[in-house]
Amino acid sequence: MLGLALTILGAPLVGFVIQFFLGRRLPGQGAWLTVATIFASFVSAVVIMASQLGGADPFHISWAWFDPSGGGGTPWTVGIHIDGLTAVMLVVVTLVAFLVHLFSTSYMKGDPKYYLFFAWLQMFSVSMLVLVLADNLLHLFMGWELVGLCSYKLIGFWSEKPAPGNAARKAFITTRIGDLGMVVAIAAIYMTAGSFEFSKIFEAARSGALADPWITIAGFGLFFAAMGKSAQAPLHVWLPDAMEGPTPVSALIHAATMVAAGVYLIGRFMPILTPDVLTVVATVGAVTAVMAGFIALAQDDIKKVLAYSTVSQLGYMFLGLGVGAWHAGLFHLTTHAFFKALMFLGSGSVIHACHHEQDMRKMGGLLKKMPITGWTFLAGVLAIAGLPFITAGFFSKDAILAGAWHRLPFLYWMALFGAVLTAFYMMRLFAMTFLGKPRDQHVHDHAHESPASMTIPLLILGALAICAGWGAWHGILLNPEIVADAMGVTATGFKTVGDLEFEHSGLVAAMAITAGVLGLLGGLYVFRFMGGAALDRLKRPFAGLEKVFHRKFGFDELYREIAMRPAYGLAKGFRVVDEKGVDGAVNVIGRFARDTLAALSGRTDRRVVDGAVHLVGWVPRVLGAGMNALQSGRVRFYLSVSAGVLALALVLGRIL
Amino acid sequence: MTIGLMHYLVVGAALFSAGLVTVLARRNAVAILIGIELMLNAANLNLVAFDRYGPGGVRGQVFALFVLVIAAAEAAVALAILLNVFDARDRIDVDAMTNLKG
Amino acid sequence: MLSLTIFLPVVGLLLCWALPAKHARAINVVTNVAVLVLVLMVWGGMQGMETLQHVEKADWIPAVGIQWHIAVDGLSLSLLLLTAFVSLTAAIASWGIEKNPRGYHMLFLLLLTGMLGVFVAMDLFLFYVFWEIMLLPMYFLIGMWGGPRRQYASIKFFLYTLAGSVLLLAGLILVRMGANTWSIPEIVAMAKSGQSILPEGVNPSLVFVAMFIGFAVKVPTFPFHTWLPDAHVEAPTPISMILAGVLLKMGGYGLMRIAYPFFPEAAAGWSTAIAIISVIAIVYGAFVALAQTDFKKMIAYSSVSHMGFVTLGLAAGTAEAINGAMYMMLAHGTISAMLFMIVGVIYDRAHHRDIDRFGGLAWAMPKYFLLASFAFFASLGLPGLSGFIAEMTTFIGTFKSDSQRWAAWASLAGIVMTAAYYLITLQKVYLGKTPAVYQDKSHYPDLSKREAAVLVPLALVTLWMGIWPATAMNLYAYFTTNLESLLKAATVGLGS
Amino acid sequence: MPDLGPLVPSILLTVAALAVLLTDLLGRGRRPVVPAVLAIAGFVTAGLVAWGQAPDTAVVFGVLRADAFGLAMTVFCCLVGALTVVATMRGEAFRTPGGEYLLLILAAVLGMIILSMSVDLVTLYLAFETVSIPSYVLVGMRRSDLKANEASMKYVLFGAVSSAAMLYGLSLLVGLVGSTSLDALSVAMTNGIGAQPIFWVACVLMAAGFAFKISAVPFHFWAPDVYAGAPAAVGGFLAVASKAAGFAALIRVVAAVVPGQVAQATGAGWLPDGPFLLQVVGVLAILSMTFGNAAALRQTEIKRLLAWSSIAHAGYILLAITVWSDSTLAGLVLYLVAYLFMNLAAFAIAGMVIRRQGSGEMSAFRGLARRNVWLAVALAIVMFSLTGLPPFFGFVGKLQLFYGVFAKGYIALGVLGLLNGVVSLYYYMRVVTAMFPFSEQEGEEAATAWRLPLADKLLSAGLVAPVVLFGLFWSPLWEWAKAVTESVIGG
Repeated sequence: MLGLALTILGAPLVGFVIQFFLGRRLPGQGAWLTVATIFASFVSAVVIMASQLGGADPFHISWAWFDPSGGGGTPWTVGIHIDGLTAVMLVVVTLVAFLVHLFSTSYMKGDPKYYLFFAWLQMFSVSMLVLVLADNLLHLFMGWELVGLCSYKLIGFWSEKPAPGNAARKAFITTRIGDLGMVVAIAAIYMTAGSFEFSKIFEAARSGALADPWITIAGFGLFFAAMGKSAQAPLHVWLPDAMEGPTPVSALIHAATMVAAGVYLIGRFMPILTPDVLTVVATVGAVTAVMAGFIALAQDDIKKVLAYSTVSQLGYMFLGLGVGAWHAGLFHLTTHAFFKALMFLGSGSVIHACHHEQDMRKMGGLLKKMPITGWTFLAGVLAIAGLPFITAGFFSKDAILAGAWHRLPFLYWMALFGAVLTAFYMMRLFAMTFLGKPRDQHVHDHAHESPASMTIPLLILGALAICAGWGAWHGILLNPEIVADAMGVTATGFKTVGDLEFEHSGLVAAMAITAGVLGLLGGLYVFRFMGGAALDRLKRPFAGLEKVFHRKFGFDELYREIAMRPAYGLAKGFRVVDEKGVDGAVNVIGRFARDTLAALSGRTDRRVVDGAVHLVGWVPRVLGAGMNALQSGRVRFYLSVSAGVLALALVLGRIL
Repeated sequence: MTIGLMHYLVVGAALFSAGLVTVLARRNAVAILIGIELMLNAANLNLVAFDRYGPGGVRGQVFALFVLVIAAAEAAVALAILLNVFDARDRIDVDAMTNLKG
Repeated sequence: MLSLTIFLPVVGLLLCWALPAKHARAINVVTNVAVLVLVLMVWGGMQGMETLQHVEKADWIPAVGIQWHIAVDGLSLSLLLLTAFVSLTAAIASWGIEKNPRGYHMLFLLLLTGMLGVFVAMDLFLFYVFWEIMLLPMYFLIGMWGGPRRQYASIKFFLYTLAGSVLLLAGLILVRMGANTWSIPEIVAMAKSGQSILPEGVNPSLVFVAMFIGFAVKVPTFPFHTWLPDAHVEAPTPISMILAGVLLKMGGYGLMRIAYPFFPEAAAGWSTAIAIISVIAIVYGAFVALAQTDFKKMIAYSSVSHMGFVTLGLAAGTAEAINGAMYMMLAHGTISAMLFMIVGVIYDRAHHRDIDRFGGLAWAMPKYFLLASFAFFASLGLPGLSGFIAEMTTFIGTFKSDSQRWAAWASLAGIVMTAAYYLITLQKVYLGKTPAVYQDKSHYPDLSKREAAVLVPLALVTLWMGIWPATAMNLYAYFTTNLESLLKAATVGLGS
Repeated sequence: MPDLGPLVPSILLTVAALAVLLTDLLGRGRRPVVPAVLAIAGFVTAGLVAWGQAPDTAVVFGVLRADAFGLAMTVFCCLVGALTVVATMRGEAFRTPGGEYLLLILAAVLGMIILSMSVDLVTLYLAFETVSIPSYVLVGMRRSDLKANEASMKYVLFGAVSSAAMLYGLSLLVGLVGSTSLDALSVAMTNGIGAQPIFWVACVLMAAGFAFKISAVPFHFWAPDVYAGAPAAVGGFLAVASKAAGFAALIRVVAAVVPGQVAQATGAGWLPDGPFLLQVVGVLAILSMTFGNAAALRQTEIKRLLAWSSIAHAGYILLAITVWSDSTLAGLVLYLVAYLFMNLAAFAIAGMVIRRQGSGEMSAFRGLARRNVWLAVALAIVMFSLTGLPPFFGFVGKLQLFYGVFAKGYIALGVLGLLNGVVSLYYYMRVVTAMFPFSEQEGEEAATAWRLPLADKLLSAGLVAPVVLFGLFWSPLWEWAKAVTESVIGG
């Protein structure tokens, strides 16, 4: 097991090092090498998953890393933890990563930094796998930050242009704001539990060492971090911008893996989340799901629509976790990874075919030109819409809705509405892109089916989007038992494994099915068959709303006004304070005092001293000016002063 | 009225003050020197008076003699310097000598 | 061996003087290599870290009991290694100094002697002498080889540090009077055993404050930091490297070696005040850095911000926090040296440092960009690099401290702002479209071998310190627990 | 007939003076090399004799005491005298009436020796004037120099008034005590004359005289003008020897007035609670160091700068007297020695520059490092030492002096003194920045290299070497200083 785990980590790491330093000189710029290394990881992950499916015990190993307590406490460790959840994540990550690598070999062809792209993909894979395999929070945090770095690098891969650079920076800083929560959580947990290891943290929670208020603070901290990474409102603003990166990156990082890390984190830390935290998780998730759905409705950029759909789906996952549908939330993570990666790669294929045209209003009727892309894309659309019984998305989403129904009915209704929206806007996307008549003949003429290295990943993912929900595999791997044995904590929301399991009630399923189908059909009707004029008429009453949606509820503007501007203002202010204040206030006082003194003594000595002595400067300078003024050169004056002081001394001596 | 120590001392103090005022008030260097002589003689008066009314001995009077000599030497040197200045500037107004200041 | 290490640079200095000026730079580098080798040998000869070793003790001024007393323990050794290493890279970076190279390298070597001496002196007087000796060459190096406003910057540097030094001196004199010895280990032992180390009637709290200010000027802690941006901006690149890499650490070292162990009670009593100025340094420094348009000034303020963690860790007083503080010194030492070199590289080519006028250098100078972004991310605390370990341990340790937990919360703002100013700078300088000026290969060549020889070793050390912190931490681990228990006992004493 | 032994150095100097007079008369019109050599020989032998003499606490003729302190001051003043003559061998002052110049220096040093030994008010006053009168002339030696004229004029007027005031104070004191002997004074002190108001008046007036001699604020006014007007070497001579003698006399008087050591300070530790005279001295100390340093900040002429600096240093030294303990007095002696080398070196090197540039303004020092790097380094070392930076002698002196101040609990006073050192850094460094290429406009003017004559080289090296050496190893010197001052504080 250890060997497999190390292979999973090591292969892409080696790939990164070689690729980064030598990639340019390798034949084919080394892309094949990275595909091979990540495939090796994938194979290892599959083996691990197989053994977990076969009922193997969780695997855990840790090594002492360093001991900042100077020997007084326990050393900080790094380690590997493998259970069903890890196995699922490993397979999802390595599989999607492998397919994205493969896809990119064609997609990125001709880029001047071709080799570097693969190097960073490799690095991302390593980081993500570090995150997934970690057995403790600090270790996980390192992976967490490193994926952030890779995300930064890859979003900004084309940062010769300003937009990708800005987007990359925004992504990094926004997620870093979220990370503050993680930092606090780490500190709070270490302070109370004395360790970062998952098992010891849960143990501490059970034993009461990790208790209120720190357990709640830690829970909120973790969720805040998850909100940043998984783009939940109000920290979601970076994800749509991150679409400036190459599309395979969007598929891998901003759809399938990295953004799901937040969900993984919350799933992993389920045993210590208190009811308060869980309610917030569920609420934020539901609100985000609906809000992002609305925004997606009004976007014209194919990738932006997908981005908001990702935000929305991540909201569903959090909703699932928040209401205790643990299995459902993580299962949705898996299925979403497949169908969203599929759609992103599909959109990549389209964009590739249309010479980097991303505006859906210029597309249309591409299904005939690009059949494989089109049909696999349709599979993704159906999956996300939750087309009953056959698609993977149906099973996972249905389970989430069931959980919400049981626990927080209000959120259930929101989520249900969101499901309608999802189906509707996804169908809008599909219809605008692949159906109907071409809107821009020029683009249409250029379109062509992509090469095999791009379509094969699409086919594989398409199959998974449909089939991933079949069978009982996820029930075995994502068995709530994984977290259940860490439960039984009074502070947490769930006490037994039973709390994490929900029956699929027929009514809920029926409503979900109806929602999905309604949305799909509605979308198909409106965007395929209604046509221009009728559509405009339909839209007219909603023009105001559409504008709001199109402006993304104004989050960016809001942040500019309440965060960035004030921060810059403060920074500039502080700078002035630092240059003129801390340093110069003293100077000003000094100058004032000296001038006054000079005027009093009848000399207007305004030679401005070069102002070099600052802090220690003004007292002596004032005194000195006085002295120099006294040193008038007139000996009688000298004598008078001396005699005066002498007389004063006599008088004072008498008095004192 | 018998003349006692206190009378001498008061006269001495008056002499000293007069000397000091002269020094401070006059711009002419020679006048300043005269003021200084007054101050020295005030001290001399004190010394002699103390001897006369004090526990005895002639230390104070000897001191006063030495002071006279010193005063003469000092005045000689000072006048020499004044002459030198006068040679150079044709005046001995001390207020005019303010080349060196600050 | 220690004496040899300290005085080897003096030998180098004499050689520089005796041989033709063109050899000066080679002598400097060779001497630095030799010093590094000697320091490594000292490391090799250590038997455990906790006790003072390689002790050399001889009467120096017997009339007043001053001794030539030098020794190393883990705490000293870690900083000795940092000094020798950063100094070597700075010596390599000095290769291109053209103006009066003989004088420059002589002063450089004198500076090295001073720095090494500070970290091994175990006699208060000796410590103070080395502490001050180092000011002289620094003053000349900034003042004669610096930028346009070097005269101002050098005198400001000198005045600030001297003002701090005299307060320190006052404190040292009082300690000497009370303890009747100059020996640092003896005084520490006395303080630990509860004996008074001050003359009767002298308030330890005030003496601690005097010493703290003395050291804080060097650190530099807000509000004593204003000399730093000026000094850095004007100093030549290698000197900036030394300044940030080693000199600032002397303040932290002084606090750890002298101020805190001497007056644990006073230190505990002032901890909240120290935490306050540390947090201000961290947050305020980050904000001011954000507002800079001068690349070098930005880096200088980032130093203020990062060094705030050092004092914060000490204020918190838990083992993790102290450890983090110390690690921050080592990490910042190498990272800031890198950062200043990075500024120097581009300044050599562009002859300006205005962030807003750069752009797209990543494509014009890819190797340079690689190392620059490495340093930036190391400084903003990316895992796998040393800055992360330092920041995390300090933060976690501070959080652990009941009394200063608030400071940990407050310092969070600094973490975000740090990311902000580094990324904004990174984008403005390196990303975006490359203006035509910078595409000219003849004026903007990529890193030369010499520049790479400066940056790559620093980067490797940064990486290693991030991956395997135990190497460095084991050197001074004992110290953190000692100081923690000392401070804990002191806090208990305060409470009762 | 009492033992004349203690008087041998003075007699030797007198003999030397006569010999100088004679040889100068014989060799009129030529450079007075022979008289100079004779003068130096006189100083050296006198110094050596004093060095070798066994200290004796007995009072000679009832007026002089050749104790360790007195002998040490004798050696000190002879050393300064010799060095001053050496420094001026090539100077302008030497060229004109060279013989008289030597004679005056010899006479002044003779006065200083007597002054530092006298334990009688008459002798003290006489010696005081014996120092002063030649000094007035020394300043005005260059008769055609308007500045020198003005300087000597101011000096003589200021000096005469101050000494008159002092004399008046002395006369009151004599009346109070009924004797001119300092021993009698100290006996009278135990009988409680210290409480009489007239004693306070006497103290203040006496302090005025001493304050003039050591140029303490507010009786410092003459110093900047006189130093600036006088030749550099004479400035150095006045700043060092004349001041040292003044301190020696002050110490004699204070030793008589103050019984034993001053009590430990309590509270803030500004001024001693005890004897009024010490409080007066303390106020002078605070004023001198603070205002001296402050006023020096804006000086641009080297001699004026050094004048203000010497006022500030007088303040530090007065601090030692204020605190009045074994340790501070020994510190004072050490400081005086340090001060000797630093200031003579500073004035000597300044003189070398002024001689070539014709001015002592900072602009004259520009680019000195290019002209002659050794001269620049030497002056820089002196400046660092004056600031009080290790590892130079100035730091050692300061350390020992302030150590004593702290040791008696005068912490506030000590910290004020140390902070004053920081202020002084600014103006001392102004000299350094001028000499070395610190500012931009430098570098355009191609500085021509200077060749220093051997004498100048030897002199600067000889003065700067102790600044460095004693900064590193001062143990024996400290032992010596302690031994020298042991006898000063009784009981």
